[in-house]
Amino acid sequence: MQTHKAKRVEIIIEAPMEGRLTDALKKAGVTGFTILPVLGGSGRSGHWTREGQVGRAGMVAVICLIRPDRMDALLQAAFTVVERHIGVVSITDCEVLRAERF
Amino acid sequence: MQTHKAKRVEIIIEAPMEGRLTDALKKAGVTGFTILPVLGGSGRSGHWTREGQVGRAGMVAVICLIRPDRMDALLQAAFTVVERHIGVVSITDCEVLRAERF
Amino acid sequence: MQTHKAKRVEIIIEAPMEGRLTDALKKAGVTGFTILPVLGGSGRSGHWTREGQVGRAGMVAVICLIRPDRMDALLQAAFTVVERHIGVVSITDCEVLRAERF
Amino acid sequence: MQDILTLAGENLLSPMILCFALGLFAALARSELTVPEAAAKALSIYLLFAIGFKGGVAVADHGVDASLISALIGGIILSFGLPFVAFALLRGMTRLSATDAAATAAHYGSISIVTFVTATSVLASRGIVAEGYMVAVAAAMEAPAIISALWLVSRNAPTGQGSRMDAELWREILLNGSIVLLVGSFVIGFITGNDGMARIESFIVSPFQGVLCLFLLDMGLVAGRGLRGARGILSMGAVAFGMVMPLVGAACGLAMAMVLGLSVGGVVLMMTLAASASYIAVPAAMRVALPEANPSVYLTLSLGVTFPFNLTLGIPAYVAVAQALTGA
Amino acid sequence: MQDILTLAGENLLSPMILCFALGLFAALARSELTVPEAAAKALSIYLLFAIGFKGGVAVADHGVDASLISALIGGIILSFGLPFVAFALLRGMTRLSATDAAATAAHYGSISIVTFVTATSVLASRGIVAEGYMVAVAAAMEAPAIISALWLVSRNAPTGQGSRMDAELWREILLNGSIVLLVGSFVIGFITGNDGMARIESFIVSPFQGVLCLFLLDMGLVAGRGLRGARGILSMGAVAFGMVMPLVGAACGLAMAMVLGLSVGGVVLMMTLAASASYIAVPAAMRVALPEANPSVYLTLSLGVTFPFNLTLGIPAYVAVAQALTGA
Amino acid sequence: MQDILTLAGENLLSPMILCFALGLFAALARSELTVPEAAAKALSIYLLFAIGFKGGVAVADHGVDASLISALIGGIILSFGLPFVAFALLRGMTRLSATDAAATAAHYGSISIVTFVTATSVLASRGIVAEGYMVAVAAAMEAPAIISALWLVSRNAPTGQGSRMDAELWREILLNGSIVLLVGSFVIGFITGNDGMARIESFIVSPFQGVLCLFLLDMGLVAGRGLRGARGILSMGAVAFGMVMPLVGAACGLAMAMVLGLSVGGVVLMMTLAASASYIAVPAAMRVALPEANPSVYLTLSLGVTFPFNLTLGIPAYVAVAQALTGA
Ligand SMILES: Nc1ncnc2c1ncn2[C@@H]1O[C@H](COP(=O)(O)O)[C@@H](O)[C@H]1O
Ligand SMILES: Nc1ncnc2c1ncn2[C@@H]1O[C@H](COP(=O)(O)O)[C@@H](O)[C@H]1O
Ligand SMILES: Nc1ncnc2c1ncn2[C@@H]1O[C@H](COP(=O)(O)O)[C@@H](O)[C@H]1O
Ligand code: NA
Ligand code: NA
Ligand code: NA
Repeated sequence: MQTHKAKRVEIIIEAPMEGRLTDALKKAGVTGFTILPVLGGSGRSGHWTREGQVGRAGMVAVICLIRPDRMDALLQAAFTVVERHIGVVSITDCEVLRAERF
Repeated sequence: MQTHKAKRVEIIIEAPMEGRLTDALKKAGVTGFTILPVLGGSGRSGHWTREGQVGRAGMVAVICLIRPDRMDALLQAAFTVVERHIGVVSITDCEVLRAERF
Repeated sequence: MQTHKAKRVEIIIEAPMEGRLTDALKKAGVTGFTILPVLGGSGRSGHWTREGQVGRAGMVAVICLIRPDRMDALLQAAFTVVERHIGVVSITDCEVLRAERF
Repeated sequence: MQDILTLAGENLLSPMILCFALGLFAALARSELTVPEAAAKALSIYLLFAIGFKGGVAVADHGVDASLISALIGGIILSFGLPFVAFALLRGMTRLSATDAAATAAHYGSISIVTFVTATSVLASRGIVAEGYMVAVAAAMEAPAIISALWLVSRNAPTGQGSRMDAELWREILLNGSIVLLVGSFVIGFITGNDGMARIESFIVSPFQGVLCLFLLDMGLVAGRGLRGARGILSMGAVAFGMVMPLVGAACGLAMAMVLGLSVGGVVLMMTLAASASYIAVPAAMRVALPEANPSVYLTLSLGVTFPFNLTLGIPAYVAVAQALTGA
Repeated sequence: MQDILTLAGENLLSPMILCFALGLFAALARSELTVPEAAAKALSIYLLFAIGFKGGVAVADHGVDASLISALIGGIILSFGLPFVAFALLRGMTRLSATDAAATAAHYGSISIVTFVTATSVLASRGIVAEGYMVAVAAAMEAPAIISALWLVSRNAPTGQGSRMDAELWREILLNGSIVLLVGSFVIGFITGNDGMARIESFIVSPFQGVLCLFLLDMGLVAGRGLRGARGILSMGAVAFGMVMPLVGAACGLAMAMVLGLSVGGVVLMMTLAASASYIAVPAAMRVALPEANPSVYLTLSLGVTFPFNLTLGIPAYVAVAQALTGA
Repeated sequence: MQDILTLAGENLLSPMILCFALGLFAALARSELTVPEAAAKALSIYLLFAIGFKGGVAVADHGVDASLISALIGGIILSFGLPFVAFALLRGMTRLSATDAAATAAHYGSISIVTFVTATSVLASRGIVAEGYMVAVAAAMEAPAIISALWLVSRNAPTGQGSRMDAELWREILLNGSIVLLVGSFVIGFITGNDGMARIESFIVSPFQGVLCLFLLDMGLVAGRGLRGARGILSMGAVAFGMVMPLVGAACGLAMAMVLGLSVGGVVLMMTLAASASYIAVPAAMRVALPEANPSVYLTLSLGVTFPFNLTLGIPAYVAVAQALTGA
């Protein structure tokens, strides 16, 4: 089948920042994203699990498939939001079906 | 450690289509897959979150690791199911341990 | 933006083994990981969904971004834990922001 | 008239409706207040179980007779027929495509069990008794409308947008969670009767209205979030349809109830069923069978317009009309 | 005999068992009806807390004496011993490997708290009182069986399949959620006694049977889905084991209860504990300790065969036998 | 004195506090016992709804007067003022950075609704009545402290660590779930009054204390897990602050309550509000506004030290002091 080159960006970020991140992504021209729940994790700021939390705490994973040429705008936008926050950003090469969607 | 080339296919699809997709994957000879929950997302058909839903609405992410030579059968099968539906398909090169499993 | 080469390791493993796996990862020098919930899946040992389970059953996905040179230690550690268990391990090349974190 | 207004006022100021309004307000004001999905689903399981069980016990108490069967048939006829009315109205009042109009019409032939539950609780609070088997009628009305809608599509939609109906989907529709739970608990209530009721009464009767409050709070949140997300999706004509159609449906339900000779309570419930629109079973079926139909249209209409309309104005009106007509 | 049949009939037609049957039916018919995982877990927390608390209050009420200690010891002996019986039967009746047989045997030495809860509610509905400390006996019987099973593996399994037991796993087993909650709420009930009961009675006593109904609905769904997924996994011999073993276990439990001199209610509960098989704590432990053992085998047997067997036929039989033997 | 000890003993041995202790124990012993997140959130929705509704009904019952307004203003003044006291104490007693100290101070100006709910249930169990509008005061005290903390940061923190405050965040804070639910159900209770109460009483009154037990079990688990994760994060000075600050806060609350002329019950609740520290609304706001502040510090202090302190020792002390001073 016909596939098209794209990038898969995965941003793991604190839940209270989710809305701000997706707003920034939309402003940067991102056409779509998907949000996955996160159960727990570990990093420089220590270990956490959803079970040790109350309220809107915890993290989420935002996955974003984009055309390679839009990457820089996206990373710039994401970075502005996550800069002062805990969390990680990773980028993978991928192929997508139905390129007209991106 | 010894690793083996494989493909990682990630299909984000409407929850009511999950069973039909996994049935099609099995028919296409896929030996395994994993289903992750999705909290929300955005695309051409707008923004949604699980909180604005009732019933079996929403989307899921189906992840499928396969041997590269089985890719085309899988994509063909997946495409038939998702064709008329909202959702996205992405493919990444990867390596796997224990190749005998795929 | 400045990005850095890294590896993204995704381990899908039985929930009761989660703590043992993350302990092993920490011992192998992994600085961080993220745990995602899994709704269901299929493999050589059959099909399962969270709905057909009671208690602490089911699986989780552990995602680990690492510097390429730490890969082998990680895989070794992971393999020791998952060896006799059902589950899969995949490795993808990726880029990360803020390399000082890994 | 005086009466209708008093009744509507009383209804509007009940804790249930105010909870719904609170949810609506919170969502429209973009508060992050949410009822977790699992909790909302648990509440709905409780409500379905309680309402089904009570209906079964009531039938066991009064005995089964032919009127149960005829009410079931009457409900099924309504469910089959109303989509045609809705489709005609939609094509007249809006510019929706044939596919969107048919998908929406399916929702209005089917029913909203929460609207039904709210109506039973309004009846209970005014001491009006209804036929216990109306719960079974509700279950019977869930699915037939889908057939009519698919037939409408096959006649009116452009080629290539035909419906994707298969045996698997029929199984899914007929065995969807709420039908199975409603019918199942109805049967359990019928089998165990008053003995069974005595054992679980303090679980399913006394806290019922309070649980309904929290559930309607969540429904308000969901409806409000749907409305916010759908701004600009519904034309004025579509919104008008969302308030006219329940009245048309209620009128059909009234006629059917008179033919069947139901009690005042039964008339109210039949009107409510006919007036209400599905937003769980039918949307899921439509996503599979008619993927080209726009879910925002039918979900917003059903959940954002018709559901609040019935809850606030519809039900008191149906009660008043039923009381006036049956002289009760 | 007449009595046993009446009793079984009554039990089978209680709302609880019918809810279980409804869940089983829905799952086997592939309905998508589900109780959300979080809701099911919340229900089980409620049940464990309520049963533990009530047990503690009962003990506070009647005072502690030596019989509590001897019952605990009796329960632990059963839990240690039953896996050997189960292992022997399995090796005789099925072709399961030594590892699979040992893992399964561990489940039958341990207990199912839901079966226990259902038995207490059957006793309550017939006005039979039981020793409050049987809740503590249930908790004490959860873990010992695991040791016996691991010993069986070390003796019988091929090398390389040895168990992976470590201190960490022991901690997990001994402090697993249901043991901690059961023992903890037992202690709380014991400390606060009737005063505490007065404060939370309307939460843990009156709605109890209704909550149990919804919980058993979910258990039916889970058991049914397990059965569907495991088609072809169990041989006829294994299925037979799943119904013979509870009877053997109940007989051992009966003998132990007679030695301990328990009341009728206590005899029934001891028989039920011995007859029931774990499907939460032990499977999780087996996945870690004996990863080579096939979970489908032990889960399907315990949850799909023995659990429904005890719920429907077993418990009424144990009640009848206990009443006959103690002449009550 | 005798009295305080008896009271504290009684309180410590209530099912609620013992449930909290059980949760704490289970978490510290690393048991995997957990209350699912969705269930815990559902319980908190129930508690907020019930407490708000009851407050509204009480106000409807006694009529609104100027004292409501003055109590609201008094609460807001406390919420604005206490962060300055907390900040000064923290800078004196610990080596926390200005940013960490300010973020922590915000928590102590704001309130913990669960502590408040526990205090109302202690009052109820001793038959002490309090002003119904104290619920509204609780809601009003959630947010002002955040402003004070941000002002403290802007004055004391190094450049580059300024707060990220924007209109969006203000909306989030003022419309956070618990404020909307508390105020909303207060208004609903006020509008529907005793009629509304009669309809949902058996849902929100009788099971209340039992639900609170399970909720506190979960709070114990969460607090315990937080404590385990934060070992080594809090200095001795910080821990001391976590127990001194509630006493200082309670003293301020007492003074304010005397000025306002509240009843004994009202005095206790005002002391409790001032003594308690937020661990839901404020942490979420701080993550957005002051990302550089270390969440382990303020969460552990508020949830791991001050919350248990108030629950076990604080509330009985506040009751005793209020009774002594008002001579009731
Ligand atoms: N190397 C990593 N791989 C995957 N996830 C990570 C990694 N480092 C951090 N994370 C995630 O990001 C969160 C915050 O990390 P940190 O900012 O390092 O405390 C952690 O709780 C993890 O969920
Ligand atoms: N570019 C994208 N990256 C990641 N997920 C996407 C993307 N586009 C769409 N999605 C997901 O697919 C769903 C449907 O997309 P669409 O068909 O464009 O409306 C969205 O709600 C997202 O969850
Ligand atoms: N090829 C695959 N792709 C993705 N996930 C898989 C694959 N094979 C197995 N899994 C996951 O691993 C679990 C256990 O697999 P197995 O050990 O093959 O029974 C399955 O239930 C899936 O969740
Ligand atoms: Na209808
Ligand atoms: Na047993
Ligand atoms: Na305070």
